[in-house]
Order: sequence, then structure tokens, then C-alpha cells
Amino acid sequence: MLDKNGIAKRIAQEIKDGYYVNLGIGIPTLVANFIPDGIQVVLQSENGLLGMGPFPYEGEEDADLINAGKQTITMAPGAAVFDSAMSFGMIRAQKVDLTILGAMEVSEYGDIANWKIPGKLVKGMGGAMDLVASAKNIVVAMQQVNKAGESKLLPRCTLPLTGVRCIRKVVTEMAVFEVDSENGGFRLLERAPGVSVEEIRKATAGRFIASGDIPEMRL
Amino acid sequence: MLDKNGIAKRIAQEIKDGYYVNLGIGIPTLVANFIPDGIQVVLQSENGLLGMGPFPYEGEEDADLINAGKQTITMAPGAAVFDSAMSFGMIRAQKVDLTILGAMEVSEYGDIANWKIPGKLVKGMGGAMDLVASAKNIVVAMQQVNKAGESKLLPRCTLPLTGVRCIRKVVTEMAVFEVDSENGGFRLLERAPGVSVEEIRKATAGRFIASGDIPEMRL
Amino acid sequence: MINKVVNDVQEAIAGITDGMTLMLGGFGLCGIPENCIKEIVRQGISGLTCISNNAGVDDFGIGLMLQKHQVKKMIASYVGENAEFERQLLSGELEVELIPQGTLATRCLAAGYGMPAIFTPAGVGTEVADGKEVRNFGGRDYVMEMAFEADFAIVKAWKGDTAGNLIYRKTARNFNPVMAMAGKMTIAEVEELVVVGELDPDHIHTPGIYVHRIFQGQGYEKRIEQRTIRKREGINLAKAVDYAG
Amino acid sequence: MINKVVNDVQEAIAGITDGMTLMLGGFGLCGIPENCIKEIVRQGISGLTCISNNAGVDDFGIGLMLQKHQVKKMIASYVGENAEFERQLLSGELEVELIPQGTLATRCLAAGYGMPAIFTPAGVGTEVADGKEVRNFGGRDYVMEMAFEADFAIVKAWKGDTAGNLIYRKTARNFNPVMAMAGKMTIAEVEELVVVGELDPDHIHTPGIYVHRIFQGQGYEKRIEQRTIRKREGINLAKAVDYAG
Repeated sequence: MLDKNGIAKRIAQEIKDGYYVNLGIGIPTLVANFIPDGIQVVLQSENGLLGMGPFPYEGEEDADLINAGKQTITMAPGAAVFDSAMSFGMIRAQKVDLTILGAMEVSEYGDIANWKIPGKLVKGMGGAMDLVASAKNIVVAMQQVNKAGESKLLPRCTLPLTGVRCIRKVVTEMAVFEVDSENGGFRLLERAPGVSVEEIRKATAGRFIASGDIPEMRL
Repeated sequence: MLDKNGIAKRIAQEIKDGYYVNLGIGIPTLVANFIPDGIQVVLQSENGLLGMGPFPYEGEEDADLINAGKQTITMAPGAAVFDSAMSFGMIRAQKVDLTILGAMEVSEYGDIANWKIPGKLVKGMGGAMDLVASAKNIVVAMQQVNKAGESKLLPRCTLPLTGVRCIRKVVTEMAVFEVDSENGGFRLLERAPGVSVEEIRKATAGRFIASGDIPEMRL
Repeated sequence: MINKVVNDVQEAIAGITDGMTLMLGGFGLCGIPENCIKEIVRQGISGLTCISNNAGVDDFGIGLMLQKHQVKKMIASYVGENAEFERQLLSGELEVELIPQGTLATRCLAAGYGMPAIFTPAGVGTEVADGKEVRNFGGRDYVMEMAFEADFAIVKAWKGDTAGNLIYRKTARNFNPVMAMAGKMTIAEVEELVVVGELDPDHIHTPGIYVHRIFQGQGYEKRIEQRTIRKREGINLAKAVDYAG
Repeated sequence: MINKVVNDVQEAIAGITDGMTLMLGGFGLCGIPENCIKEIVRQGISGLTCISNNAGVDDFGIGLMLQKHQVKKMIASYVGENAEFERQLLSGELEVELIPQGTLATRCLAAGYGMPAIFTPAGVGTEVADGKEVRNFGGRDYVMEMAFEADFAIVKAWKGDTAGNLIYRKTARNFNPVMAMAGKMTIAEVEELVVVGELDPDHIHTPGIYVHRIFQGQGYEKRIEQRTIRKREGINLAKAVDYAG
């Protein structure tokens, strides 16, 4: 089983040289730490920044410089600031190459739910609905099962949707899946080290597809 | 009869303190010369400038600083530059208080034609269609009759339209009219010095409205 | 140049009355119009509909207005980090409309650019699209969303001049420029107010034509919501805490 | 930061082939991509559809492409000041679509912001609206206009950095930022190319994400179309010639 950093590390392999990447809050934020050396990426923060850098050194925090998670950050050389309309303009126009975000549920058709639990949690969707509706390349970072041991990879989402048929890839503590949004199904691509196909199958409530030898992740 | 400067001088009286004003090419451009002292106006140039100043001194022309008529200009203190989308954004959002432009024909319902003579002249509408469709306060500067002596204030425009029911006021070499776009008609407000109501009536092909004493313009 | 300067925050917010719709710039606590919010709280103007990306925190920003029950309806994209908000929402005291962040920004842009409606793919197939027109262009579905109408837009800029031209600083820009364009009446509070001619016309983010009143604010707290830092060299932490992502 | 620099104008326009649709920034002769236009003329690429506010003058700008009959169709708002253009138009050699200037700009913006269509009042009741959907919002009619699709957008900026960030100078900005956003592939030529870090992130007009290739242009002529001046003190001309209006 992978921990959060393990999931982030695996997702970092999806990043190619020259990509503009939008990282959501939570595990996706950790992905930045595992971007391979020599690969040039630009991180987009949807509050209005291209070229997010590391956290500031202590004492150098600037209240006017935060990311979409409201964390204090710095700017990388070559950064550009813009307003919220342009920020989502470039997202809608599919200029961002890769979007990584968390999810509460994903369906076998690539639907995603991550913004609301009726009567319980209503924090809002923030930029997630814009991102999932627009991005051509979305990877979801999530736990495969909830605390009660129930799978979050479902035939249909039970929670209010964030987006429909938009998720292409899911990385969990157990596996990497490709979502077959045409026919419906989670196609197993890789297993976490030491996790068997059978274990993954049991933790997948939606249609499970595994053919041939499924390799272990290389981390 | 007024000359071009006379028309410009009369139109300048329409400008109130604190106005943002867009001046078209030709006579409207001359209006800037007659803005009364003590009145603060900001001139908008639809290629992307608020705060147009006078022409530059010889030798100080800057190819990167022109107005919508492609003339070299300067910027007034407090000027702001923006792109074409924002420029027409503020026009559409009716942030410009007064628009002054020329016309080939105006109808008694306030329709205007000023961009095309089929088979003869096809220079294009530039920003005129956006301006007339959006501005809440448009004054037209034009000659009342063409070179053949025919009135250009018509029951209906004969040339392709630039905009429909949009013109509120017309200033010519002979008179100032208010356009009654509800019922149709050119309501005579003022006569040019020495011009009689009867002369103006003869030079107005559209419905002519003149009631009571019509004052002479004060220039 | 037309002078937009008002003397103080009281004069700036004059005309804001109970029941109005306000837009408030800022993202989280970054770039929020602190002075105007405090004065609205002080005056106790109520029954307000607030359009803002977030609702502040319990004791700052729009959170201050919520504490005093001045907000009837909140239109926002994300409203976490605010316990009082959640309480009012769940108890039914507060009406809330949650909309995607990009839709929020673009509905402001539409107002500022005189466009009555826009099309966005955000929310297609979700409850956000319920009751709205969905239209297909080039094989993709888009929701039609309407331009906002706000009585007042209140924004915070870094520098401004007497003609109302505004310059924002870093990510404190966020929603401020699009909201500045969208208000029937726009109030700008700035950290530094200068005379016309001091700002480079090429650097201006919001041209003064969109701003009706401007004043220099005082005592900015500029609170930080999530203070994240990395340690200086010598303490070799895992790279994991070094990156904001 | 991702490096967008190409070596020269040849490399910059590589991939532009006969029959493509190009957007070209500039207003009149102000802020036009002189280097790329010259190279397109030199290579004789033909059958082009050009989207640009104007069509240059007889011997400069897009006028050079017209002289060599490289343009099949011109989409513009104003095409005066060009005798060869008029000749080709009247003889039927050249297809021309004239659209309102604001519509031109906003159709670019729509493309750059991922919006398939926009609504504008410009052209309602005129031949511009013929065959288009007209829709009433709040008692006013608007024409629905579609976002542009362009194979290449070619823009000219003042300064740019190796990551493709662009800054324009004065009114040479005009259509360049909106076209930079609208191309499937965007080429930027700049007067001065600097390394990342030299441009203030708050001053950037076009973020590099919209720019695919950048190079420093050479030998800019920057022609002036209408040289208008006022005399210095001592020669007391009528105020009439003193003001640009």
C-alpha cells in the first residue's frame, strides 16, 4: 500500500517535460515534490499565477502571494500573474496540459464527485468544476476505500457530481487505473508494490478490468 | 451655415464635466479643440487608450502611440492602455458617456448608415457598429445635404445600416436636431446663425418637427 | 483627468443600503477590501447579497459581516474555513448559492464587458446546470450563465491614482479586476493613492473608467490564512515540505 | 520555466502552409508582426485566410501579402488606405468578411478563454446579423457570434522572455493580447527578448502559456500611417490643429 507521498510520487511520473500543470489541494500538492530533475514544468494556481515556486523561507511570507489552497508561496523566475477570468480562461481553453485533483468518488465512466456531501459538508466546488469540465488530461489522486472499508471506485457516483465522463486516470494507494469512459470500467494498469490483483479487485466496486500480467509500479 | 469647426464647436457643448468621450474620425475629432476650459473629460480611443492628449510636438511622434484614426498622439497624465477586447468591453458596458461620430445618412427613427456604399466604397465599419449599438448617448456630426444638394436626413436610410434606432442628436451645418425614435422625426432644437426654419425644413427629407420659436445656436 | 477621490471610507460606501447586492474582491483573505468591510460592519447594513469567491474566516473579511447577520445571501465558489457560516447555512438563516469559480469570474467579466451571458462547460451534467440552458457547440455541451448585476463592487488594489486607475500586487489581483468592471458603482480602496501621471499607463490593470470612488485605506492587516514555509539551509527536511505544489 | 525560444523567423513560422487561417496582431501599422509578415511574403505561402483588424497599406504590413496574392480571404473591420486591396476586392479576386471591431476582438477573446460563442449588440438590425441568431436579453437584442479558430496567431510585443511572457508598449498592444490567446499555435516576435526573471510578473500582459514560439525580431520599421503633430510654442496655430481629439 502506498502512503500519500507514494501516490504523489507515482502521479509525478505522469508529468512530461514542458507541461503546464494544475495541482489541486491535498495529495496533488505533494506531487510537486517528486517532479523528476531535468523536467521543466510550470505550475498553475487558479487564483491567478503561472510559475508557482516553493514555500517561502520563514520570515519571507507575503500575504499577497498565495496559491489556490491559500498557502503562502513564492514565484519561480518567469512567473506571470493574472486575474481570475484569465486564469479560468486558460483552463477552459485547455492550455493546461495536466490537472491533478482529489476525489471522494469516481465512477467507472469517469464521473467524479468531490465537492459536497448533502447535509454534512458543503464547502463548495471552488475551481474543481471548471477544471474537470475543461481539462483534457486529468489524473485523480484518491484513497481506494473509505474508512469503513468501502470502495470509492463505483459503478455510479452516489454523491453530487463535480463532472461527467472527465476522469482518465486514477491513482490510489493500491493501483493505477485507466478509466474506460466509453464502455465503463476501471482498467488496472499497475499495482502498488506487494498488492495483488485480487486485493485490488475486491476494493473496486465498479467494473474491474484486468488482463494479462499487471506490472508493479516503479517508484 | 457652419463650417466644420462650427459644427465641432456646437457639439462640444454636449460634453459635461466628468464625461468619458469617444470621438470618431473627421469632424468629431475636431470637437476636442472646443472643450470648454474647466471641464474635465477623458477621451477614449477604441484602439485601446483612455486619456488621449494633444498631437505630439514635431520629432516626438511615437509609432506605438496612435489613436483610432491612426494619427500620432500623446497621452494625458492618468492615461491607461488596454487591449481591444477591454476597449470594446467598456464601450458595450456603456461606461463611455458620450459618443460623437459622423454619418452618411440618418433616418427619422435614429437609424444610421456610415460604413458602406455598395459597389463603390467598402472600407468597413471599424468600431462604429459597436459604438452605435452600445452607446447610450450618441451625437452625430454630419453635413445636412450632399454635394448634389440632397438631404441626408431621411425617412429611411438607403445605404446599408450601421445601427438601428440609436441616434439621439444630430448636429449639421444648419441645425441641431433631436431624433424622435418613437414616432419618427427630426425635432429642430436650434438653428445655425442666420439660417431660417424654412431653409432647414427644405433640407430635411425625413419628417420635420419644429414647434414654437427655434433659437439660434450660441457658439 | 476626472477625479474619483473620496475623503474616507464613510464617503466611499455612501449609498450602500439594506438589501443591496455587493461584489467583494479577494481570494480567501488575500486582496480583500478590509476598510470597506469594516465600515459596512460598523454601520450594520443588512439583508445584503454578497458575491465573493469566499466568505472570509470567522473573525475576518466577510466573516465579520456574517457574525453580525448582515448577509442574507452568499454567492461564492468555496465557503470552507468558516464555522459561523456553516452554522447559519445549516440552520437556514443564510441562503447560499455555490457556483464554479471560473463561472463566478466570467460572469463578472461578462458584466464588465457588456455581454449578457456566457457559455461554459463547467457544471454540465451536475446540479449546477439544473434549470439552465445547456447548448451544444462543436460536439461539446455548455451551460449558459448570465452576467452578474451588482449595485456596488468593492475592490482592493495596491496602488491607485486620483483618476481611479488601479494596479494590483501579486496574487492579491485575483477577482478584483473583474469585479471592478462589473459594479454599477465601483469603490476601490488602495494601499497607496498617487496623483495622475505617477502610474505607467502600460502597467494599469483596471482603467479608471470602471472606478467611481477611490480612497487610501488604513491599517491593513493582510492576514495570512495558511502560513506555509520552508526551513532555511542547514535543516535538511524532506523535499516534501519544501514545495507548495 | 519552459523555454519557447526559436532561433529565427524561419523557425518561428515553420508549419504555416498554404490555405491556413492566420491571425495577425496590430491596429493599422501599429504593433504588427513585421518580421513574420516579411518571411511569409518571402516564402510565398498562399491561399491564406487572414484575420486582422486592418489589411495594411499598399507597401507595408498585410498589404505586402496582398500584392503577392497570398491572401484568399480577409476578415477585418476596416480595410481603407489600400488601393490594391480595393482592386482585388472589386475584381472578385479577394474574399472579404467585414465585421465590427469589437466583435473581432471579442471573438478572439472567446477563443482564448474557451468560450464557444459570445453575444454582442453590435450589428443587430444590419447585414452583419444576417443569418445569425439574434436573441433578446433584458429587452435588448444581441447577435450570437462564434469564437474564432485560427491555425496560427502571430503577434508583436515590445518585450518578451524565454518563457513566452509578453509585454506590449502603449497602443501597440491593441489586438495582440487577444490574438495571442486565440491561436492553436501562437508565434510572438519581440523587440527585446530577455531571460526569465527580468520581467515583473505583475506587468506581464500575455502569460507564456499562450505563446508557443518566441524570437527577437530585427530591423523594425514601425511606420507611421498618419503623422500628426503640433507646432512648438512661438507659432501660435489655431487650437484646431493642436488636438488629436
